[in-house]
Amino acid sequence: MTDEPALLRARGIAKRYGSVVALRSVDLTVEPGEIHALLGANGAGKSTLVKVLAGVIRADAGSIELSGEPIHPRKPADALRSGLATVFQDPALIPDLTIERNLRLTGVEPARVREGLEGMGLGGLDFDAIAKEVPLPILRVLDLARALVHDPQLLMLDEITAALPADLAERVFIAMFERRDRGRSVLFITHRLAEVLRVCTRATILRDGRDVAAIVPGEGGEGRLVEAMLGEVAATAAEASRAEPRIAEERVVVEARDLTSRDYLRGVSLRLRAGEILGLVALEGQGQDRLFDVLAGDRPSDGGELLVGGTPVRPRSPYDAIARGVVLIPSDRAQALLPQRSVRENLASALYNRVGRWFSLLRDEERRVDGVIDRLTIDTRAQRQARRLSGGNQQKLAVGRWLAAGFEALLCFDPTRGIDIHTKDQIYGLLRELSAEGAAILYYTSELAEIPLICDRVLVMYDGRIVHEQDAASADEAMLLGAAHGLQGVGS
Amino acid sequence: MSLDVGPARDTLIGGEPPARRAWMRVMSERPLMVLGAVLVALVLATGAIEPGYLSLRGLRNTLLLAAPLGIMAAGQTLLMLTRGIDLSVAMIGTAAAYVAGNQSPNGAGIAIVLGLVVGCVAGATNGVGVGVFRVNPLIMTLALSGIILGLFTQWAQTFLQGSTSVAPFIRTIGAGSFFDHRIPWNVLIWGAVAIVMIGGLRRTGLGRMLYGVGDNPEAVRLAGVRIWQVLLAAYTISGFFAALGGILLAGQSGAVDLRLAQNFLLPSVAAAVIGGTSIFGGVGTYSGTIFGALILSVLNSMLTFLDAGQAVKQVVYGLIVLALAWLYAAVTRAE
Amino acid sequence: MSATTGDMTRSVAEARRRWLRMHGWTIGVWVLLAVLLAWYATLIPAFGSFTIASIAKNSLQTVYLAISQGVVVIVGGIDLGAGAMMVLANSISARLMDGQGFGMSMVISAAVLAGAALLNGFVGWIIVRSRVPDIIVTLATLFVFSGVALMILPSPGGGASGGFRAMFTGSAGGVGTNYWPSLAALVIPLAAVSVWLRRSPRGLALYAVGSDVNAAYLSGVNTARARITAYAIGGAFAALAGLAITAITANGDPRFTNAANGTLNSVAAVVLGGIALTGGVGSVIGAVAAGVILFILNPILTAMSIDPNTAQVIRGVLIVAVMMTAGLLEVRRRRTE
Amino acid sequence: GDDGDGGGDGGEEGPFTIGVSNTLVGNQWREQMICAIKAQARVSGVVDEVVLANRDTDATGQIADIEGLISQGVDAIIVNPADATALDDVIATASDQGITVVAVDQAVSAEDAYNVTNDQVAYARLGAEWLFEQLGGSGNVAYMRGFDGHPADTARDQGWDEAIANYPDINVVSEVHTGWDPSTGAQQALEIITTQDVDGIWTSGIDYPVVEQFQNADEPFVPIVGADNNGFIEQLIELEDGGLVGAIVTNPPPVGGVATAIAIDLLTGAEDHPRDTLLTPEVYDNVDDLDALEELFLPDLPQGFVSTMEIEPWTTYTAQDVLDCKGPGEE
Ligand SMILES: Nc1ncnc2c1ncn2[C@@H]1O[C@H](COP(=O)(O)OP(=O)(O)OP(=O)(O)O)[C@@H](O)[C@H]1O
Ligand SMILES: Nc1ncnc2c1ncn2[C@@H]1O[C@H](COP(=O)(O)OP(=O)(O)OP(=O)(O)O)[C@@H](O)[C@H]1O
Ligand SMILES: [Mg+2]
Ligand SMILES: [Mg+2]
Repeated sequence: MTDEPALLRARGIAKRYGSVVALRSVDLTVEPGEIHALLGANGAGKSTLVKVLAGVIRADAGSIELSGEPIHPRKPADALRSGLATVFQDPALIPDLTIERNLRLTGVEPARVREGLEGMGLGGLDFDAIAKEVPLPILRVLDLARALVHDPQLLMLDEITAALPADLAERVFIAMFERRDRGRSVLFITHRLAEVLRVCTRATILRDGRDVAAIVPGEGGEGRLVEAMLGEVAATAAEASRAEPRIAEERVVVEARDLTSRDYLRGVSLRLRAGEILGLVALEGQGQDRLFDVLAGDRPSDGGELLVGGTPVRPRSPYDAIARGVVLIPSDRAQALLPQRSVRENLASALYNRVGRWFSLLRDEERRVDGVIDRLTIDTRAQRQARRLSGGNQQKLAVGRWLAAGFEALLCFDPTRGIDIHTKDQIYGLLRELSAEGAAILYYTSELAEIPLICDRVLVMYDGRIVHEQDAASADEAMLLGAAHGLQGVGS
Repeated sequence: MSLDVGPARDTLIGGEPPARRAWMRVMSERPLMVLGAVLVALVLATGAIEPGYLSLRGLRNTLLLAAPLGIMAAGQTLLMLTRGIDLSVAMIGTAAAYVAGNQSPNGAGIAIVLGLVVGCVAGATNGVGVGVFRVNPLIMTLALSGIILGLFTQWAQTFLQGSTSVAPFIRTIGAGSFFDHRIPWNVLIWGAVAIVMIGGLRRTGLGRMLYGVGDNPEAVRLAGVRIWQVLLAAYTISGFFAALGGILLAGQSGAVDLRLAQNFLLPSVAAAVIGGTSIFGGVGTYSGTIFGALILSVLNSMLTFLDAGQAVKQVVYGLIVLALAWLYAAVTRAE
Repeated sequence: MSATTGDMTRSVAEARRRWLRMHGWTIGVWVLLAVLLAWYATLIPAFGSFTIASIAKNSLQTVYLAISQGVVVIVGGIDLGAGAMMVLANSISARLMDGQGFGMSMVISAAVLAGAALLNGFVGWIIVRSRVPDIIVTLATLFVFSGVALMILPSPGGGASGGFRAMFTGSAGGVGTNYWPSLAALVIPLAAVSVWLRRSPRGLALYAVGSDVNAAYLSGVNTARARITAYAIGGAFAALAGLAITAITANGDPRFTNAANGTLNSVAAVVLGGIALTGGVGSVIGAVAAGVILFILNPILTAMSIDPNTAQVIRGVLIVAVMMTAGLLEVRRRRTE
Repeated sequence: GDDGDGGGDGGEEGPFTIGVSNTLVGNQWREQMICAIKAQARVSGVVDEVVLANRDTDATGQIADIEGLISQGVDAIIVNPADATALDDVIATASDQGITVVAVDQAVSAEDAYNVTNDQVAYARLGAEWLFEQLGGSGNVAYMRGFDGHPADTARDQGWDEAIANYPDINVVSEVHTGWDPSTGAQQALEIITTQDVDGIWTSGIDYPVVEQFQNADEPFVPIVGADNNGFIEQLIELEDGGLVGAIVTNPPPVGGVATAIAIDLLTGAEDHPRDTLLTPEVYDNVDDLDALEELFLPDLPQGFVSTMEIEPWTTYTAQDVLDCKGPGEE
């Protein structure tokens, strides 16, 4: 592309985690003095790529060159020596150590980090604080300041702004610009397209473990980025007939009235009716996780009222919620899986939560489980241990155990994250069927395009409140995105 | 120009010599066959050392001596399935035997029942600590073991004095045999325990939940299971088995003292580990543990015939446990 | 949001509160120890240098074991073989030192310590390499090491030079009124290891690995080395406990019960001392005080004419109560988070 | 005795405080030994307190316990030593402070201590000689020893060797260590009698579990030597018709009472004693001495109870005092 060698050139990077292919084959080129965006849907492989470059994991195949020289980072320290510093998506500060000891641990002079922090307006940070007691946004900035001490050729920032309030994000951008102006480069991962348009000169887009496009964000704007990221989903979205608008039953299964919980929920009210799929949309960290936890009985609310079937309840554990028919499909399917047990045992795992059922197997266990296997067309080639199933089939188990056990309201937290288009379609179809049979479904998704595909209504959450509600059929992504940014709601 | 970043670990394992892979596959798919082969080899080796061992009587002894261990290891297996461990089995067994001895004058029935009740109470105490208060199982059971030892040391000098012998019926079930002295009674009891354990783990909801709690506590919690209930049940059952084992042991040696079962603690863990139960939970069967108990029992006989002494016994025990645990870990990873 | 930033700036009151929160447990354990010592002093006719020397010297074994276990638990492991390593070192050193002079005894001590560090480092390597849980591997070493100890010294025996004994006990005969050497033997290794743990990057790496392996790895910590180092240090301290026994008794005692009891005491001391079994939290200083407390319960109860077996019960109840409270607090913290 | 300066070389009036250090708990023999100490102290009338440092520990722990007793200012210490030499210095320290130290059951090498022991060498020799005579001087025997490495086990092994040297046709087909653990002993006995050809068994005190295994396995009895355990005596009496031939060798726990009597004599200066008092065991079999056995048998007491309760002329308590197991001042 250019005469002088690129700063970073990665070719054909591939990585599997067991049966999950995280990266199929990815090429990435970063030029000196640019802020390069790495974009892609959840599970596209962005973090995996960064970890390969940073020497945290070793790729199955592929090569990496830095300024024309091949490098083989085997551990984070190797990459650091070659001039690659990283702020990972996962927290890299030790929770039980003080900030100062965290810095000492990595051999960084606390004074130099403080200088860096002063540049970002956090000079007064108390280094004797224990990391786990420091708010996440500050930890992220601290992580950045620690990386900056090494003055790397290439700084890789994996979703650093996801947890940052606007003012801190702004300071991070300033630090990035400062580096760019000195001829250093930044690889910047974010889900916020507005940020990409603002700070990045080029973008590489990953989808399903491949690089599918290299785009200059200015040209064609947001539309092209979204199209490249969503790929097939957008395509099917166009083709597939939208969900038929339906009239939900009047019966309200779950009702929340002004629920509050710490800083996460600041008064959430919603009504989930039998026979409807109620979509929920929110940017990262707007309290949606907490809302699901509270509805599922995993955490108590501080205030407000929760009604199930019209009766006020205060669930103290998931058991209480489940006993009333409110069940959860958690965000992380690993939380719903017995990885070393068989498919059948997984599907039966919600049948025995009452002591009365402990002393024999349910006579109809087999029938129920078989029914679910048929209905979900679960691939049973890997019967013996669920961990050998592909991601999509594992997700089916997470749904399937509630099909076997029965429920009234299903709380789905991003159930299609990281699974392929075909399985997604199956899950959409299943949820539609269930709601047609009278189930109430609350459906949070991080993919806006899914909303019109399966939901009847959609709520938008921002800063711990529901800020917007509309018909799903008429929802368009731009509008939802705007609301999710708090543009129409109560705001900042 | 540039080199490959290098093969992944999975590829390396895939590239192992076929013989080793085949072996690993047998081990992972038919672990009981491998354990059975080890057992037979050990029996033959012991027979080579002491020809008299390869007789009906010799083999009956092996079963007779393995039964209390196998029963105590049943509880250990259950708890390891839930990511737990019970380091109080030996003291619980001893305590139950003491109580059974103390109550023997009132009849064997009462003695046995009270002994078993003591076991259940002690086990339930562990269960409350681990399940409700989330105390680390290692610490909870270790501490309870110390408490029981302290209490019974005092009680043995006061109101439990005179508890050192047990009722004839207990001696019969602990050491006697039927069918022309061919089949020990305690093996019959062990068989019943085995049926309950194997059937229970496979064919009851509690069995499902025990595996589930060990495999992924979060998943079963989100399925509405109250984990403390499962743990309470598991520890209580373990206490029951420990007590049963202790009572049989008292019947076997015909006497009770405070060290009665102390030599059974580590072997009970070892039997489960040898049988393929993972201390990380979620994986294991009682059939494996039965083989583990038999292997240890034959090994014990062999070392007795060699008068190998405590030293050799300990080293051999330790190495076997380590080797098999390592093998299981390797097999699990290679899968 | 910049309010969050403000919260995190240094305030003296907050710093003091935090310091108390971080070190409260350790301070509490030391206060408890002081109270027990004071109480013991009132129970016996004369609390003089003889008693101080006795307590200092006789605590050494539990203290070293507590440090040994503490280091391993901090890195997130557990060493059930610690007691066996102690017995092994005791047996070897007593056997080799029998009839030797002071100089040779020092050479033997150094060799035993180095050997123990290497051997237990190897155990750590097995744990890292095999991915067999710590508890299983060290259960095996509990058997193996105590078996080897019995092979080396089939029955209690051996000896030690007077000079060597004086190093730990203050007198060539092992009993006396000079308590300074015992106190030094108690404080110096403790100070060394706790400063190393809290100040050096290598030491902090142990806390890092115990606290969060992933974060530690991402921070560039060599996690395998940290774990192996912890086991090696643990081995050396367990061996030091063995040497202390040799010095106190001029005798080696290879019995398995000593190994098992040693391990039990070490785990008890660590738990009471406030080191979390989940790793990464706590300090060996607290564990040391707990070790002395576990020792001092015996003479106190004897002096009160209470059956010393009550000490066993008290110890168990104390541990369970402490752990249950900690468990409850954790559950409550999670619920209100 | 509460002033801490009592003791010395006798001549005091008392009342005295006696400290006891024992390192093996839950063992019937040791419990009886302690009861004998308490009983003798109680009947002496000059002791106002017996302080027990009685817990499971090793020599290190015992040193600590003895130091604790010294700190408490006892006048005499009766110690069942965990090790023959490891206590030398702490005993010397105690003596320096005027405390009388009497080692019981197992001698210590400390110069200042008095030793009161059963003669373990003779214990083994006498029992072995009885067995070899019973077998007519030839045959296969099983030698079931005690705790490997324990001084008493070593001493008994010496006695065994002395005896067997005179019987060249005696063949030891099995030598095992029971660790003085009944369940281990039972297991080993079962293996030995069912798989090996033995004509006689010598046990180091794990006797009635061994006899029991003959019954369990339905094997014919062979001559057996054990100790004066109540259960074994009962078997010898009751199974005499069933063909059981056996002998007990006494190893009486009242040796503790003897030690107490000696300690009190030394404290009060009533009588001087040699450093070493060795009690010679006696042998009774169910062939010639059935009457003696019947006299020893205590029908109401458990198997593990050791039948010898008193040792003439030392102990002055009654058997009931030992059974009550109360020290001075205890209710
Ligand atoms: N340690 C792991 N074990 C198994 N699978 C993994 C592991 N880490 C990631 N994956 C899988 O690899 C795929 C790519 O994950 P990766 O974290 O790289 O995605 P991402 O693009 O960073 O997603 P996000 O935007 O959610 O951060 C996903 O399907 C994920 O589930
Ligand atoms: N280690 C394994 N052992 C046995 N079967 C396996 C293993 N890994 C994968 N399989 C099976 O092979 C099939 C293909 O797996 P793979 O993960 O490639 O699926 P996939 O195409 O990615 O599916 P999905 O889109 O649902 O993730 C799956 O049905 C799975 O059950
Ligand atoms: Mg897949
Ligand atoms: Mg990511």
